Amino acid sequence: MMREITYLEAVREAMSQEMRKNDDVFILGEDIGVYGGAFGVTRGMIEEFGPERVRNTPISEAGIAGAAVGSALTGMRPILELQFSDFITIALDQIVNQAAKIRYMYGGKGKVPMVVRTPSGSGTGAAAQHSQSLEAWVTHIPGLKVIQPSTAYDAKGLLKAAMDDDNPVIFYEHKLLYKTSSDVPEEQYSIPLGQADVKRKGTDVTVVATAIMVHRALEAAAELEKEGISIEVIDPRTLVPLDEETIVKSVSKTGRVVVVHEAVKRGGYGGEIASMIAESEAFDYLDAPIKRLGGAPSPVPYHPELEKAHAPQVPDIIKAIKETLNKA
Amino acid sequence: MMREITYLEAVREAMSQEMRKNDDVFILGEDIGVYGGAFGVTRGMIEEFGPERVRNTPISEAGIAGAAVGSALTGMRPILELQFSDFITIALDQIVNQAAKIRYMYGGKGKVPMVVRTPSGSGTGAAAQHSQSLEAWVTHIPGLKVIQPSTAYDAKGLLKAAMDDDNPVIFYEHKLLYKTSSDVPEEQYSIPLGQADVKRKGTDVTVVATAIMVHRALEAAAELEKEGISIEVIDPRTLVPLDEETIVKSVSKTGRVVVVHEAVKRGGYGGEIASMIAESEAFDYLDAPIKRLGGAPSPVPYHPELEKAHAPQVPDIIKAIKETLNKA
Amino acid sequence: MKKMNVPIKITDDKLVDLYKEMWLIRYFDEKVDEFFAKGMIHGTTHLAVGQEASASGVCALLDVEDKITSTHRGHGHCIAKGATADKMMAELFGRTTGYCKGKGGSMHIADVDMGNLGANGIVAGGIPLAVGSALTAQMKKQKYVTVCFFGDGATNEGSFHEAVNLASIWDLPVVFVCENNQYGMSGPVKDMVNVEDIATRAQAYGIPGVVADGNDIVEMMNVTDEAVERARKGEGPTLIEAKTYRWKGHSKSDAKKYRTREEEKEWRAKDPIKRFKSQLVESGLLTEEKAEEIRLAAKKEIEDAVKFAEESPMPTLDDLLTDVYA
Amino acid sequence: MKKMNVPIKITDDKLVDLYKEMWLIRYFDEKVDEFFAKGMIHGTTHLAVGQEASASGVCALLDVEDKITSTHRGHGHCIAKGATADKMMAELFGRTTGYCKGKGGSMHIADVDMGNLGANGIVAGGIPLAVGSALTAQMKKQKYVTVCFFGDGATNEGSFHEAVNLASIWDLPVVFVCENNQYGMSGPVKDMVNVEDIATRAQAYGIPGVVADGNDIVEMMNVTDEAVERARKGEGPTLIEAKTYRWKGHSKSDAKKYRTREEEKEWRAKDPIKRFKSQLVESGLLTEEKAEEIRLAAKKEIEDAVKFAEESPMPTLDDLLTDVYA
Ligand SMILES: Cc1ncc(C[n+]2csc(CCOP(=O)(O)OP(=O)(O)O)c2C)c(N)n1
Ligand SMILES: Cc1ncc(C[n+]2csc(CCOP(=O)(O)OP(=O)(O)O)c2C)c(N)n1
Ligand SMILES: [Mg+2]
Ligand SMILES: [Mg+2]
Repeated sequence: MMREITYLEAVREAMSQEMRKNDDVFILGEDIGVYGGAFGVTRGMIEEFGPERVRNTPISEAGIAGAAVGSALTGMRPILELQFSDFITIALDQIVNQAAKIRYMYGGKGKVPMVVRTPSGSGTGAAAQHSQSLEAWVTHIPGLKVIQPSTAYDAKGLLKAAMDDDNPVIFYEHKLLYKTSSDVPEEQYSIPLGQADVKRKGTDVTVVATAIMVHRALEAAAELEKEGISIEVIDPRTLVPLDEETIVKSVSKTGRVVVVHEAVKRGGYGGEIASMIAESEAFDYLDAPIKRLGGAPSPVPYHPELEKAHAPQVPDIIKAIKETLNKA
Repeated sequence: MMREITYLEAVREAMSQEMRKNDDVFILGEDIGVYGGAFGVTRGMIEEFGPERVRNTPISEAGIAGAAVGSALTGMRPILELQFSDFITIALDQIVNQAAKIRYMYGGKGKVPMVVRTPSGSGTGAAAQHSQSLEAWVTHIPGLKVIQPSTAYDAKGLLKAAMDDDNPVIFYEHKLLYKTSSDVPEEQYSIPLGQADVKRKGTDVTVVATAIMVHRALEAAAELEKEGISIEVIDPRTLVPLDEETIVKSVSKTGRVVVVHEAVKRGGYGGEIASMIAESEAFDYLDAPIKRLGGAPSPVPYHPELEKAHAPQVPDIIKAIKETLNKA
Repeated sequence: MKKMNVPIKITDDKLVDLYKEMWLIRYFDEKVDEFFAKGMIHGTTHLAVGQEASASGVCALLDVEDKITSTHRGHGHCIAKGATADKMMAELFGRTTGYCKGKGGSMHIADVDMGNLGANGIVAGGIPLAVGSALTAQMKKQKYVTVCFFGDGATNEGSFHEAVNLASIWDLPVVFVCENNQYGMSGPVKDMVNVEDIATRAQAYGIPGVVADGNDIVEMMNVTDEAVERARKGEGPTLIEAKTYRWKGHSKSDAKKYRTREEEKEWRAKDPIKRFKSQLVESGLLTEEKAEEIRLAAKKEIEDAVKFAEESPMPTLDDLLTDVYA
Repeated sequence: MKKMNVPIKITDDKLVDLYKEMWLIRYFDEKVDEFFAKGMIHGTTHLAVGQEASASGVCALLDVEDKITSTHRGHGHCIAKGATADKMMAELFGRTTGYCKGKGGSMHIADVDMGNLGANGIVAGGIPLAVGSALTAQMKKQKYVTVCFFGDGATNEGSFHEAVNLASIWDLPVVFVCENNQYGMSGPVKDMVNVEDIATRAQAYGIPGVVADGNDIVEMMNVTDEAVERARKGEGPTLIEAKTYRWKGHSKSDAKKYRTREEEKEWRAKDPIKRFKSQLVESGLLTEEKAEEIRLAAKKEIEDAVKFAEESPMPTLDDLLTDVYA
């Protein structure tokens, strides 16, 4: 049965349904108990599942990440809620040097089925240390998988797939998307990792957008439609594995592409997507340089107008698309 | 006066000369005292400068990184030796959330003049947790500068520039380059950050290579010369700031480009370089897709042959160049 | 008349100043609370209402040259270390006259000139910074002391451990002040730490650990005096635990389900400002009338600060890319 | 005849086995040392010669179901937890028959089936893992105990602090064993830690801290027995500090300038194997002849392991990309 629920509720529902079925799944994180987590995602869960399985931890990101890895290695399926994705800076050794590598280092013995859920992105006025989009870091690490859902529907299905996966998966939630809604089935369902979603079909320009940028790209597309410009919006949904085929096919069709994410442009995953296209057979179909949009080369500022200016907005996307079209 | 010294000696000399002149400069790190550091870079320095200025620390990467930041903010100019670049996973919060952002968060007050020196790369048989090339991470962070020297000459001049810089600079040394030599002036000199070096002039294909890949690219170029193929090898030397102009000019001339680094290809800085080219005016001159070479999508294995296979080697570069040439 | 037992360097005038300062801190945060409730301020904030005695008591012992590192709950430390409310309020309003030109906001106010090395959005993030500042003092043979504020929750971060260890082995001139307000964001210290007093953790580093009543400014001054002197003499760091309580929720939206209303009431009864006033009145340094005058002056100062902030200019988009590099 | 004072579950046969095991550990590492000196093995290694008593003494109290996490200096723990020298040596030789199929090498040997959750190249990296393993036991109501080995240097990492704190607040069935061999890579513990005994650090977490002679396997067994029992009964973690010494350099190239030859000599005189032999002989469990036989058998076993390794196949390039994901 379908009904409209929020992205936040979708995440919670995905966890709760799985926890009802599988005793090995549990959540740990800071303030996820009666407080419900910094954004309220786990609200109500400790009441249903108890303090053992909705485990409030001290402020010890490295320690709890490592505890998650160790418990995964010994038979549990932990979900680690990292309160803000900026704090991955503290937990990274356990995620990158332990979780991602254990299976390989041990020659295929042992597995680390864990999900790290964490909110990222700017727009809440929380400034430089609470607004980053650092997903590019983890995409660079073999052994990890990386998910960035943009809708409630995707969030629920992708989180189910993440929880089912026997590998460490980093699941990026976007703070500004928590309150957005879409139609979501009540029952469990899984969206395979590595399957991009064409959020809008079009013929003139391909826009590859992630997380909140999917919505801004769709807005831009709606605007441009009025001018007779037809935009195809592709949401990779999972960065690792990346559905290269869907992207390459679209670009081969449109011949023009804009890649947009909120993360700082320099060193962002947009570089990977853009250069994957530049390396692919789509190259021969390109009618214009590949455009990339991303965050400004500064920390995220506090002031709301500056903060907005830091990340690509709808007009920026429209402008980039038009520039791409004007290039013959 | 010129003489040939090793890359390792060049790094040491750059530090020692500066420390003789400027009392505010000091080094801190694990085992940098009588042990001389894991690779011997600081050997002899504690004897000259004493244990205060060549400060042996406990095994506390987060703590010593933070102590470096705090001392920089209050008037010192610390050089932090991070024993292996893989351990940046532990020190990252202080580097990314403090050092890189303090000036901006404080509205331009305060500065953090510090250098993080750290050896990276595979080839020593130290396996997955001691062989990574994670420079892409720090290139993504506004507020940091990132250097990757490939020769003794560059190492000395770039380290001088790094120590003179009033911002946090990450200086990546390559383990396999420590013993390589080149002509190096005895006196201090500075190589401006943001100036690529054309290590070899050529007309057919541009190869943009970093760190040890510069040498492999030069070897490949020498091989290909025998077949009448002329390769231009560009060493960016500093990833942030990046000398886009030199790269774009070269590619506009040759029309073909291979980007090669040792870091894992997916999410590596090669994506940034390649897509910068794909976005630039050089796009119009491209006669073939932009090729990228990078490390394999696995942790670095222990076995020497597998380890070699993980990173691009001379034959891989030759092959990539030829593929680029065969694309009409 | 009961003479107050305070450190020698604390003059009677200073005591009266401190009384005003505590009100400034209280009113600043009350005002901010009001603005957030009304949605007039962007972002989030963490208020230290109820914790005024530790900020003021500790900083009372510091000179301008001395330094502090602060936390996300840092407005009080900031005022106590000499910042002015107008530039702080302007920062919260995102104005160019703010301490960070509107780029930092509540969690990043720094006042480097007055020795405040900054608030910090990373729990325990400032502890290693304080150690670095103390290292500078030692290496440059400067006489300043660095005070490092942090919460009970922060003591569970590895950074706390690594930094205190560094300070202990190098005998650095730093004073660690743990403001134990009984909770992290929601995590009760009794569930997150397996010892009664956080001060006990000093034993792991062979340094003194002192428990103090964080709601008693006089006690805070005395324990700080000793710790600062120790640091200045090169004898190394001290860990002070100030037992206190935050009256408000953790940040702007907090249903406070993790604690009871009774507990809150008990702690409100231990109001550090009220208590200090009694002490001042008992010792003859203040009359009730004078105290009331001071309170109103503080209130006015905060209102003026708001006016200053409101009338200050906004940054322009050109400001986005400045101040990234020095 | 002096009856040895060992835990009840340690039978006489077990004691004799342990004697052999210590020689296996010693000879394994001596052999590895030789191969590295000759450049026959790739990479680096860290030898635990001189530290055999803590590995064997601790693991003697563990069952197959019990788990350990180990360190870069992990060959001894590995053998003591039931690994066989042949597959370990094959790993160092990078062969497909090695514990990690040649992908891990010395620093990453794991033997998950025998409860060895792995060596670790990250100092203190295994400590949170051990806590996670103990959490599984607690949540799944399994009876196993997890022993976490680490060095003195590791106790200055934040991971140590965070992990021990977690274990203490959740009463997890884990035993922390700090092998204090007096140095990190080169940093003397006395310069890096401001307390006499690392066991003192237990006080920061409200758990027992025990100092033991790490060169006395009997003492190691007794303190471990108590800690393991405590853990099994759900009473929470213990921190054991085993005072010991590594005879060799830190890793393959180490001029050992940070310590004196006299100090080395003093510690060599405290050879844990020799000492155990005397105890076994005194208690009538071994004769000199039998002891010699055992020693030679151990030596032979290591030589057989070398042969096994040398004769084992190398991985092929196809192996590069397998085992990345489960
Ligand atoms: C590294 C890190 N983890 C988590 C948070 C989120 N957070 C902000 S304040 C806070 C509670 C801090 O507790 P405590 O140290 O006791 O300080 P208090 O808020 O009580 O003053 C948390 C969990 C953070 N900002 N940084
Ligand atoms: C996080 C990290 N920092 C530094 C190192 C380099 N390193 C390897 S072993 C070692 C010394 C460890 O000392 P200790 O914990 O006492 O163990 P020991 O070597 O004495 O057995 C160091 C510094 C590392 N591997 N990991
Ligand atoms: Mg608190
Ligand atoms: Mg040691």
